Amino acid sequence: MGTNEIALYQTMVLIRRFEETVNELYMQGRIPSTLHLYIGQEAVAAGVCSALNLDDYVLTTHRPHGHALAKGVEAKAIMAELFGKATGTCKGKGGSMHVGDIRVGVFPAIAIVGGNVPIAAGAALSAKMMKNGRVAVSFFGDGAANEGDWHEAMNVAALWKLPMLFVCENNLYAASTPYKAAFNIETIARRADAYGMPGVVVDGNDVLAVHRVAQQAVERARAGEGPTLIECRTYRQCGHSRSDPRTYRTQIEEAEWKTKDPIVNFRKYLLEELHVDENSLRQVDEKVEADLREAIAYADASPLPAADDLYSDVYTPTSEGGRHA
Amino acid sequence: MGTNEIALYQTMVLIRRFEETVNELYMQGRIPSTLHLYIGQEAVAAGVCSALNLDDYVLTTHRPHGHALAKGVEAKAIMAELFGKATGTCKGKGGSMHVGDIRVGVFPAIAIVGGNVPIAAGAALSAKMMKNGRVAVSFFGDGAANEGDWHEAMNVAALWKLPMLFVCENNLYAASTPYKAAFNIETIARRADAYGMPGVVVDGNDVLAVHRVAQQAVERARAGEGPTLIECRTYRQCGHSRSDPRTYRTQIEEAEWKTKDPIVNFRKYLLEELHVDENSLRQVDEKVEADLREAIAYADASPLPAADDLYSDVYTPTSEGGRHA
Amino acid sequence: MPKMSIAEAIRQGIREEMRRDARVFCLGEDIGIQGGFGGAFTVTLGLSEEFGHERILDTPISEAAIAGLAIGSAVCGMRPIADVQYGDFLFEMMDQLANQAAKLRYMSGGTLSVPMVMRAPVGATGRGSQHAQSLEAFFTHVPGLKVVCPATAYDAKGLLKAAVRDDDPVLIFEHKLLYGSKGARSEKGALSPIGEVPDEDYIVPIGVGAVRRTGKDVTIVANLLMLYRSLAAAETLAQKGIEAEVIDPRTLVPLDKNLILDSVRKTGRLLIVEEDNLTNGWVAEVAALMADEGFAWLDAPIKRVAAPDVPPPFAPPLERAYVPDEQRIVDAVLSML
Amino acid sequence: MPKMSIAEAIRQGIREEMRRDARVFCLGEDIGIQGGFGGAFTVTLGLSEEFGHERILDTPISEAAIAGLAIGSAVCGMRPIADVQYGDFLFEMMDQLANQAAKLRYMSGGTLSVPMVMRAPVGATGRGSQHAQSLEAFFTHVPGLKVVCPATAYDAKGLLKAAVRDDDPVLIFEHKLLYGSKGARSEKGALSPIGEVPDEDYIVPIGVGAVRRTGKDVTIVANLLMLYRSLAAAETLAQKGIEAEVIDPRTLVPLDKNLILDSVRKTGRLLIVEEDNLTNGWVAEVAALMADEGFAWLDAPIKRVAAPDVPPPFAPPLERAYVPDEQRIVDAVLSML
Ligand SMILES: Cc1ncc(C[n+]2csc(CCOP(=O)(O)OP(=O)(O)O)c2C)c(N)n1
Ligand SMILES: Cc1ncc(C[n+]2csc(CCOP(=O)(O)OP(=O)(O)O)c2C)c(N)n1
Ligand SMILES: [Mg+2]
Ligand SMILES: [Mg+2]
Repeated sequence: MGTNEIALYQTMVLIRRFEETVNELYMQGRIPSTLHLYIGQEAVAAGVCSALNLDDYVLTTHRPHGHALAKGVEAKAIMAELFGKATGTCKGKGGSMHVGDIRVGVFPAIAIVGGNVPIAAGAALSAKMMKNGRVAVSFFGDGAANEGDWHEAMNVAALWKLPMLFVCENNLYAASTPYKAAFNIETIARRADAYGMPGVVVDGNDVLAVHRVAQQAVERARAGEGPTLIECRTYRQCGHSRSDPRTYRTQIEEAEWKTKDPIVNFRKYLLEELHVDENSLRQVDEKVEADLREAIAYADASPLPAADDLYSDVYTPTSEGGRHA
Repeated sequence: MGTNEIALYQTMVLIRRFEETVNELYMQGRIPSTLHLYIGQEAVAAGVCSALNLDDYVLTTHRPHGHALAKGVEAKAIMAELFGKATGTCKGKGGSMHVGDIRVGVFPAIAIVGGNVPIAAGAALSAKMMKNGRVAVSFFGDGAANEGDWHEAMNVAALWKLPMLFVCENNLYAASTPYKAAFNIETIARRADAYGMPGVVVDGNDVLAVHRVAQQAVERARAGEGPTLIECRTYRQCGHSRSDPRTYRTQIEEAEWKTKDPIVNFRKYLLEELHVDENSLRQVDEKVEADLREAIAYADASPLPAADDLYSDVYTPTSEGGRHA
Repeated sequence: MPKMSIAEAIRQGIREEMRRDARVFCLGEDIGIQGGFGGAFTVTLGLSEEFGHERILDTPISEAAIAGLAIGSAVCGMRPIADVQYGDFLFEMMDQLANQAAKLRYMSGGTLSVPMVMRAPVGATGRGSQHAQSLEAFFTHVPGLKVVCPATAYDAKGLLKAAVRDDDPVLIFEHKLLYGSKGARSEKGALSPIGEVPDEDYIVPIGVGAVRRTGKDVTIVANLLMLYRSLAAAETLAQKGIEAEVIDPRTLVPLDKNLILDSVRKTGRLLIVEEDNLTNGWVAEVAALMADEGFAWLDAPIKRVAAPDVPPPFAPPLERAYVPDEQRIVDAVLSML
Repeated sequence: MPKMSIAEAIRQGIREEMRRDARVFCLGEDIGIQGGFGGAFTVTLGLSEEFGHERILDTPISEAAIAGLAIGSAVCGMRPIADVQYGDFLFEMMDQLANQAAKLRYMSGGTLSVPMVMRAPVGATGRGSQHAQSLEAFFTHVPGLKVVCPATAYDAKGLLKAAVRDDDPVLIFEHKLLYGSKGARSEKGALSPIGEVPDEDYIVPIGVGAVRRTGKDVTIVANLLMLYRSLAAAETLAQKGIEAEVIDPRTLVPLDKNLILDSVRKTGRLLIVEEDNLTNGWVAEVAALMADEGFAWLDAPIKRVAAPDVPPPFAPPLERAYVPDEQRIVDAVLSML
């Protein structure tokens, strides 16, 4: 065993508890708008991002909290963003669907399904041209793989051997639409072949498996051998967005996936297989709770943006556009 | 042997001579604008369209003359369109890149690369919903297979088992761009698998082979078994558009493909293998020449559109929009 | 007469058209899944139960394909009603709409028609930059398309039915905050313009605007949510003795130009209100038209109230400052007198 | 000073910027293929020989990917110059431009920039509906983008260089008939605005218009090809004793509003000329602005000359009737006096 596993555990617990917490806050009316939660998919973000360096790039989606946290965006900055505060990752201009922090390589999340994929290819292209050894990861859902943008980016990335990972989180649903209603194929990974790219299917609820596959893909990418499509089979344990009653799927199915919970099972594995001391896990849990309390306090205490902030950040000051308002 | 082969021969000769003729007319300044000629690819249009009924649908591209002729659009109406005359297939409003005649199932050609593919899926959807037994064919080039529109249409067609054919004319170049510079895979047909669709590669210069493959795909489609991707390997013997010096490819390559000329070889096959009487082929040739002379005379004698025609045909008269002009 | 919300009125319109005409069908994302949402804003809820999955088609997330399916099937005799979950996603099918749907009839020399409907919800509702735009202006510039924007339940049903029967492509822009403020998809700040909607068949003709309030001092032209803010502003102004005439264009293409001209002739003052950002919005076209054809009657500069030229922001105080409110409308009118 | 065509001037601008700054690179379809075209209009001819295929990237036919590659690499420190072969194809990357490039900086709270350039040829040249549009208005409505339209060789080089150095996304609209009338890509009706172009480094600042002809009777604002037709019209008018002031905005976003206001203050009359169809074109915004801020000085209705609201037609007599000509400009001015 090693610190790695504990770190993975911590990342997953942080994501899970972050999501549960913001869901509660949302129910209490303390968070405006809508939320797409990542509950159940934590092993993907944790497994992939643990294979990355701080200066690698991550592009995420309408469901971005997990990826952002796993890549090192501060919980309190995300929390503040969800609260719509001036101290948020986007100064309150982005919101839940656009959290990110370019200082740790996370682009503002892109809520257009499939829209982040060509941009991730662009980030990877920059790494290739600048020879800075970085890789770019595009996270996307099963639904995104039917967008034209996805196809164009897959092809050019394979063609130019761009240093990137295409990480598909196949959680079996795109909003209410089951996988089978959108695909005539058994796995999305199979599509990699259409571009001359390797494609792998991995148990997206097994953080170590995800990590291993991602690690290999990252090595391939850094070695100039090109991109990999990784399909992580997982399940969103929560609704698609706020107030989704999930009546388009069965409780049996939900219960089944509950038994495959990535955190519960990994905790068990740590305790039973790696003989990790339960106390140390409890310490992790407590650390997470403390961090979240701090994040909420921070977000709460932070000021709202001033109405005037509306007008800034459209153009870069060095080249301010000067449009009439 | 049978009338079928002679009809295929006639279609190919008509297309070839039509293209050579309009090229000359273009050089003489009698045709305005630009032309994308189909010389060398005749076996694809002839082979596929001979497997269709008159009420099946064809969607074509910036290089549409061959498809339109093969599907039964009148040569004189296409000629008149190229001349910009009021008697053209589009009353002079379309031009070379938009010829078509919906009365014989040919949509106005769509010059946005990849743009016709989702629309062809729509035509196929109508056939499925109306249960009228029709099929739709989308013709497109190798280059088009990298457009997002293509991907989205491929997926939905496979998913819904739409009665349609995806006919890729892989002529090894997209404008000046060689196939290898745009694809990291050996065949485009391989992409069919990504959608759970059968994909076939066929010698696009062998009209009988194309016809056979198309025939099977049409039967599959009409039987409700869904679409097929057919990759026809062929070669554009002419430039991409007017005045293209073709300096991006070698004369050796061009000469090699010249030996694979679909018409020369098919003529030889008819004479030597099927023992067709050369006279009957000569009659076909003469008929084509007579038709073309007639087409030119028709186009020449036809009136130009009146300047006022500019304003009609934007909206359907039954629901005329009444925008201010 | 039954009262209903806009979402219900549209649903009833779709249902009636589908019963009336076997060619009519719906396609879109998450519109008909069993136990699902009925589209992003519940409009198509229950329709797959009545019409089956053969006529309520749940598509993959493929906007260009949705448009292409609608275009191709429309040319071949069907009457598709397609939708996007949020108007912002129309950009993903922009080529299919602006280069294909709009041009096919013209390019064919008038030998075919494209009788399709595309529905798109617009308006800022706290979801940030990519789920908030009001995209009318991107399409009013495209000849070959028609653009409507119903603000009442009566118009929503009537314009939907007119659009389905129209032989040309019609884009329907619906406002998220006007669907109705109750139920699963309630929204903060939502209005509920519950209105009387006849159960029988009727249409609201495309291209005909409506005077929602008469007045002699100033003409206000506003659509969708801005119509309600303008009406509220008009009440406030009335308390100051200023009588605003409020016009709901209902259709942006073709625009009911004469209705606006007649009003401006009477009032001599024109304010146009739009939710999207100012520069080159559809309000610019109305202003330009009136600065030409209505010039003789204008007693004051033509004013526009619109969002500033920034992407839609997320934080509530920013969004409130972004979307034009009653106060801005009142102030603009006062500045013209 | 050397004289050159616009195509040559842009090429020189690109070459200079690529020599100056290793972050600058080009990407697009058919731009660098050995023995190929140098893009649809020869602009990038020879650049791959000098800079290699590592900096002149030939892409597959994937417009959304081209835009995404530009956006992502720009955020990460590169300076991409991308292009489409015809402006009409921008619709295939509309989401990437309008939802991503334009909004990323704002959505990030100003923590990143997107210094990319997208070049797009516009104008009707006998190729029919899908190779003819002038798409400025679709982008002037998008906050976060800048929009320029050089009409002279000097401006073409200077604005290209300014765009490359700009920290925000800049769309450059170039006119097919102005690239230069000679050589492989000559066009019927092409002008050849060969101009003096300094060999040395200079920029034309984004956001600054130019008065191309001074006059006291009427202000004509026109860009690209329409600038030349307006200048010709102005000569004809001069023979009738009418002195038109002709303004080339050069940049549409941000617009040099004051230049136009100052002129209108002097002349009291405004005509705006655009090649794309009338409704909601960029001319509508100029008209709306002036109907507000310039109202006090206006002595006549604001007139617009533009193509009619139809898709671009193919047949030469139709296209001639579609694209505004000198006569229409002259007539419009005469109708204002
Ligand atoms: C282009 C576009 N189309 C539709 C939507 C609306 N939408 C948001 S999330 C979603 C489902 C996405 O499914 P998937 O890609 O599987 O990701 P998941 O939500 O399962 O994580 C849809 C349809 C969107 N945001 N963007
Ligand atoms: C969306 C779009 N991008 C680019 C073009 C410009 N263009 C016209 S034809 C062509 C090459 C097409 O190649 P391919 O699909 O292989 O067809 P081919 O010309 O070989 O028949 C290109 C790039 C276009 N018309 N549409
Ligand atoms: Mg999913
Ligand atoms: Mg090709």
